[in-house]
Amino acid sequence: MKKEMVAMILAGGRGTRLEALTAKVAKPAVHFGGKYRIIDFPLSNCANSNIDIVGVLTQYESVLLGTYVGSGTKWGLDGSSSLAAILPARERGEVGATWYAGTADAIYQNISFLDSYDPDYVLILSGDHIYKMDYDKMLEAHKERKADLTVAVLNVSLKEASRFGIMNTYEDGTIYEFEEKPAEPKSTLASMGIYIFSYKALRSYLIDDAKDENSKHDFGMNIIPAMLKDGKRLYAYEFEGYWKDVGTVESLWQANMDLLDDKNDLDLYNLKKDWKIYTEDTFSHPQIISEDAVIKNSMLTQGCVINGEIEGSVLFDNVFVGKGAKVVDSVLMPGVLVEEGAEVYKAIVDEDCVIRAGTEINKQAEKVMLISDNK
Amino acid sequence: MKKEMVAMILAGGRGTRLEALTAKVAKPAVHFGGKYRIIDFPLSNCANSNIDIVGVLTQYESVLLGTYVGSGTKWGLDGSSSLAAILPARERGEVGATWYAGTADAIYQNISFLDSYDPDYVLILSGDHIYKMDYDKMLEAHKERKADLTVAVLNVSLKEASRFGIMNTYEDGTIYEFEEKPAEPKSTLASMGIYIFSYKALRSYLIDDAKDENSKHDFGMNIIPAMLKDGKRLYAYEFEGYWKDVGTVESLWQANMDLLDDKNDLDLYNLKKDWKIYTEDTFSHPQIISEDAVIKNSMLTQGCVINGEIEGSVLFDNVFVGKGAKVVDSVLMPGVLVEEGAEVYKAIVDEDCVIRAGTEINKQAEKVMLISDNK
Amino acid sequence: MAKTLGLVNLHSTVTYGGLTERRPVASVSYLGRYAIIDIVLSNMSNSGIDSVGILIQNNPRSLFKHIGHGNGWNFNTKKGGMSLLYNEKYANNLKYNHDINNLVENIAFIKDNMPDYVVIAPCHIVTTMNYNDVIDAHIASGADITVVYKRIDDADTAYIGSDYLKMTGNKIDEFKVNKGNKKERDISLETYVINTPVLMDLIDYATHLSSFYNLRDTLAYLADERTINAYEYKGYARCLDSMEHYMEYSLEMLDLDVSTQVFKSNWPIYTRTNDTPPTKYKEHAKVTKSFVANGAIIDGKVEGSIIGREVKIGTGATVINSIIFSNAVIDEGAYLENVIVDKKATVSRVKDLSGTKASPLYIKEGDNV
Amino acid sequence: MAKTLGLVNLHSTVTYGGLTERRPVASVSYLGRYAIIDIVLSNMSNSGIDSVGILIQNNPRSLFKHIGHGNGWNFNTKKGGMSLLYNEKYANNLKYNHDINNLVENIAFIKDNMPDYVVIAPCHIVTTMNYNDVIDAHIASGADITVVYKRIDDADTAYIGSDYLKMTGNKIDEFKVNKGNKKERDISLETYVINTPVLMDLIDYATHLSSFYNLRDTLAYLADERTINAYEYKGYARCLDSMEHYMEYSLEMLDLDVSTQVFKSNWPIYTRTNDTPPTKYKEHAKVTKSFVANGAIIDGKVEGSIIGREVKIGTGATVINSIIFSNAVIDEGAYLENVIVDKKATVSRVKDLSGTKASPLYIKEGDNV
Repeated sequence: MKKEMVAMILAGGRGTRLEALTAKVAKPAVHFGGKYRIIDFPLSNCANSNIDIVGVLTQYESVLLGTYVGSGTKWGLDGSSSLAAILPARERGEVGATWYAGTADAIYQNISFLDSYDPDYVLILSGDHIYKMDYDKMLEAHKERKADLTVAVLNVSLKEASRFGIMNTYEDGTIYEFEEKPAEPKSTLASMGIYIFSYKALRSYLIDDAKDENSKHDFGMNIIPAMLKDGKRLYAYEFEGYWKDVGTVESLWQANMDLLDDKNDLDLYNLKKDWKIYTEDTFSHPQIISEDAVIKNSMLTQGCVINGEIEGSVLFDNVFVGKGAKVVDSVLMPGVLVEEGAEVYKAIVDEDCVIRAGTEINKQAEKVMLISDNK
Repeated sequence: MKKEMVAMILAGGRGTRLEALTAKVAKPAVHFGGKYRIIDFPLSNCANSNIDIVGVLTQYESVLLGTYVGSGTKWGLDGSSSLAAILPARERGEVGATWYAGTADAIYQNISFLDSYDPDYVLILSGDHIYKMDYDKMLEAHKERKADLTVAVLNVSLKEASRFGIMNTYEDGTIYEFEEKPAEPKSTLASMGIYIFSYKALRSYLIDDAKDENSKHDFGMNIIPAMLKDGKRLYAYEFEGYWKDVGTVESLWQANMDLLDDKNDLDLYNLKKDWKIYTEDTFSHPQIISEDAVIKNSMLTQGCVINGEIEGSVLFDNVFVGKGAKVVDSVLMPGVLVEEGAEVYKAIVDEDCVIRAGTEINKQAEKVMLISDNK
Repeated sequence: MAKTLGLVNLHSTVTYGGLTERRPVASVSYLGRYAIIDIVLSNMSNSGIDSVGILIQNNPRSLFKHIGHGNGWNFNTKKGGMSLLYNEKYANNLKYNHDINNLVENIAFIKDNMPDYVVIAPCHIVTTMNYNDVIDAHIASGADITVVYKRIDDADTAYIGSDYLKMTGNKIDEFKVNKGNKKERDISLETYVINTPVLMDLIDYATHLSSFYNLRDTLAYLADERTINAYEYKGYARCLDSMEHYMEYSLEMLDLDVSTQVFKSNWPIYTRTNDTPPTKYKEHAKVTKSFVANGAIIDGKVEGSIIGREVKIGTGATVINSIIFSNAVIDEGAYLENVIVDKKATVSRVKDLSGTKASPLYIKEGDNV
Repeated sequence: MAKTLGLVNLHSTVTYGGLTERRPVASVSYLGRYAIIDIVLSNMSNSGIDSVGILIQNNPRSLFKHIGHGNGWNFNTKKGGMSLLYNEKYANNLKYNHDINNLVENIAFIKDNMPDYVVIAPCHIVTTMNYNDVIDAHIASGADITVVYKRIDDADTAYIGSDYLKMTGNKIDEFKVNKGNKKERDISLETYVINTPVLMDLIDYATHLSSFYNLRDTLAYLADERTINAYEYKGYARCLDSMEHYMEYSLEMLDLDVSTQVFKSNWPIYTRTNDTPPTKYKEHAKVTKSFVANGAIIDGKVEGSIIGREVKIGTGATVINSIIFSNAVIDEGAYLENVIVDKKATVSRVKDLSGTKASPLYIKEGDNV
């Protein structure tokens, strides 16, 4: 059945800068914010933006991610005409077994999936950003300008701009140049890796790109420059609000800490009542807070049992903190056990790790420390 | 959470003997019986046998199969502690990207998935058989005999036996020998490719097999012979009832024809009220049968519009048959259009094919003919 | 897109005799495969409405069963989905059991959703209406309330007891009851688009006017005071307001010219999944000009009829101009003409059953005849 | 495995004052995160029962909402799942609105399922019972009916009005009403395993005995005639038969020795998904000896209390020995002790609210105080 716009979430990468956290799961499946996985954000955004069909492109450790996404039930995407579809690298009839060679190649290998919905527009998303965004409004802007490609951009500080792909635009938002991590940025409009393509244009550029043996098959490096060169209509769409790329241990920790700041405008508690982030529910007991507990400036989720002191921390499902233990400025993933008297400072503690009684983790707390049983 | 038995459905193969029918979909996703896909049978059997966790191992054209299986909602496998999990070949943390090299290797690559449910038993199934079977009863037999491996067998005729893997057994069902397609069969107990392993034994044999560079990593060729050699407890479990391997165009056609036979004991209509086969529902209109229609000895599903003559045939969703057209002893897959006056005999017509007005297909009707737009 | 909430209004005086003795009109089988309510629910889903409240008048159980998971209709069950709104207190009190009182009881549903507009539609008037078109016209008109009507030329036999509109341009001056004394009428399809704050006011106002005033009464009363906009709908519409009309308009669909107005590829009709196999046409089957649902097993003659799910028609049985509901059994040799056979009924002993077109014979649910 | 059908019996005379004015006991919030009915539903799911019927006495709407998709409890929704059984006819007629009449109305549910055994259990008696153990004992006993009891030593204050058993060995001689005049009693947990044909007979028999006889009455009557087997349950059981007991037994769970009997890793308690974020403990939070559900925002002192989903506790507010239901707001500086605050209520103007342990103060749903 025809759909105006289909979304494709690039979720195949390992995310090696997250170190041990992605030893066994793909980056979009990494835990975030006490209860979520990163991919909940783009998926909830899609559901809330009235997008019916969401393809999730997977390759690295795709089992957990695949079963987590399932058919999209968690985000209400499981109606008769809606679907979250896992699109793994696979063996295909004409071409045999091929892995995804780049972001553009991953979409190219799924052209027949896209064709089956005959979309006018395709929305390309990353599976590793924390933000709330109404893609429907972005689509409206794309349509108004009759654009071939609309790129969502964030106005960053001049200092930060060198870390991003920067869109140089005319006053009306027309992109005339794209620079990847420029040493001397001419603009501060950073690409968020969120693209709306008119499908006709996308399809033809993907097919051409696939034939080009010198291409890296990457949107930023190949597709966008090719379209700019051809004088296609590229526009920047400025996003305002909280947005965070959680690609490193440090940035993942920071994004968790951001949630504890009352001034943070992600509105995870949905006080504006317009944009819920959906996720998996567990069947744990309520938080059990004992007589000896002290909890401040923290976020805790169900299944936690707290006997010790928690400050400035984010605790996931089934975390147990023993008597006299101290957890400060830390992120404890599901199932972490902090034994009596142990102390943890400024750390991310990976799933099911045990912090033994008497241990002190990262008391200097200069840098974020990652504790994991994986390598 | 611990599960007594986890099922694993091998659904990765192309099934090249189904020719064009599997040019774009994996064999387990091939249409069957007017409304079903082949994999509905093992999945419904699992649901009806009270199995909660079903892994579906995919590789070839896994998108349609993956979205079809989804989280298992169609078979009621989507409760808080139940799941149908798609297990595609993938890139993994320790070993990088690897395709499945054989049936045993496919399971081997998913040992960590199995481990996560700490099962006592693992049920291995094929995604390409048509039958109803209570795996719970087979498990009971396995447990009673304290077997390491129980193999479901069908008592075939001596003539047919040379086409199957044959289990030679003692009177008590103990398997002492396995012969693949023996020229002179000693027994008529054919393996159905349905295994219950005690997981401890399976796990250790898979790990050993993975190290063996000369192995084909196949259950029949490698794992079973190795277990027999070691004197493990292998038993045959005799199945009675309708069972059909639909691996070829001819056998797929025959299995469809079998459904039209009132004496066929598959009981697709569930007259015994104990074993429904679940499948996807479409949102088509009811069958529209016009004034000029003649329909006999046939099965039709919703979405059909019939103006012509149908005899001894199986028609899927949205088939349109024009005035004066004749469809005899044929299987018309979803969306087939038979134009006015066209005639089709003893054929399988693939999805969305158009039989033009005036054409006569296979009027001799000696062999089953496959009509497809795919190559 | 403006945020719209749908309300399916099951409060009405329409009944179908025995067919609605133990179920609401909404749950009555339609075209062999659907329930009547599926049509309006599909219209809402196809119009992109995500949240739908169903104002239940009585017999909530059959609706709970039918709605079940609720994702069969392609509503996003996280963002919205279907809510069953029911006022148990008035279940057995006819005069109080009307839509305004149901809304009062369930006002939190509207408040929690905070829509810009509310679309209210009944289930017994079958249409393929795109409510977006109505909403667009409503917004353009600047009116508080829009009423959808259809210009018909059989008002002497159809829509008796419904309202017709007296208008100046698109402004409604008066609602009047159609008594069947004229063929051409602009008939209200009881489908309304209302700005949410206006609806809240209206509910409040209605309860002050009279405890017995329902929504239709209140709108009629308000036509003097408020600008009510009229929107003309030109597509298929039939009012299934009696068992006879239910039968007539169902069988009329067997004419392809009619059914192609309703079965459109871009406007799917959703329903509950039933897990039934295809239908088997056996050796002696002779089926013509009929709709057949899945799971049936047919070995007799069927002509000009609608056959429901898992119906069994025995060898040599004959079914003409009839509607057979799901799981009914028509035994060998039986002859039925102009009959409605309700669910799970069996026709076996009495072999000859005939009603007339004007007055079909009705066989009760589960009965043996 | 024998095929077993579960019936959750919501017919009872238990009420919790204001808490059950607009909802059944089954839907009352429990331990901040559950509804009371979740406990018995989880027991059935964990016992491998696939099909469950819920015998609804009144207020069906809140149950429809809670049950929703129905797959939250891990029932296979294709093979079985949950069915809501309700008899609208008797909704407002107390004497007729009992379990036997509900079963009569919905007898098709049992017939369609054709189980070997039926397990019947109430929702207001909280246990972690594995019904498989009871069924095994039932089969071994050869009896037609098994009644589960618990030997208790506080029968002078608990289970008043419940039945206790007089037995010879495992055979029940008599059911008698507990009037609280003795501490030790073998109390019926109103949990029964019955062979299906026997249940059908029993329903038939009961309707002939008296139109007002419910299941409990009928079993008591039958003790003379039939062999009724008794099964002793030794695990956690509490009868939440009044608002006071509801409060007392809820808060008793804050003692880890008690809650570990209920929260067991191999016996999950399922409930409806709510999509709430984790709870935020702010700068001035001081929470001890409490249960806290998700989505709350706490900046005050909480002690010995149960805090529901999305509750807001303002800076410097104090909540002691209280139960706060979901979406309630306790504003800055308020002081609550021995209070039950119902859903969406706001405590803001009156800053000091105290009940007593024996008689907690109750703040109504949605109220502003």
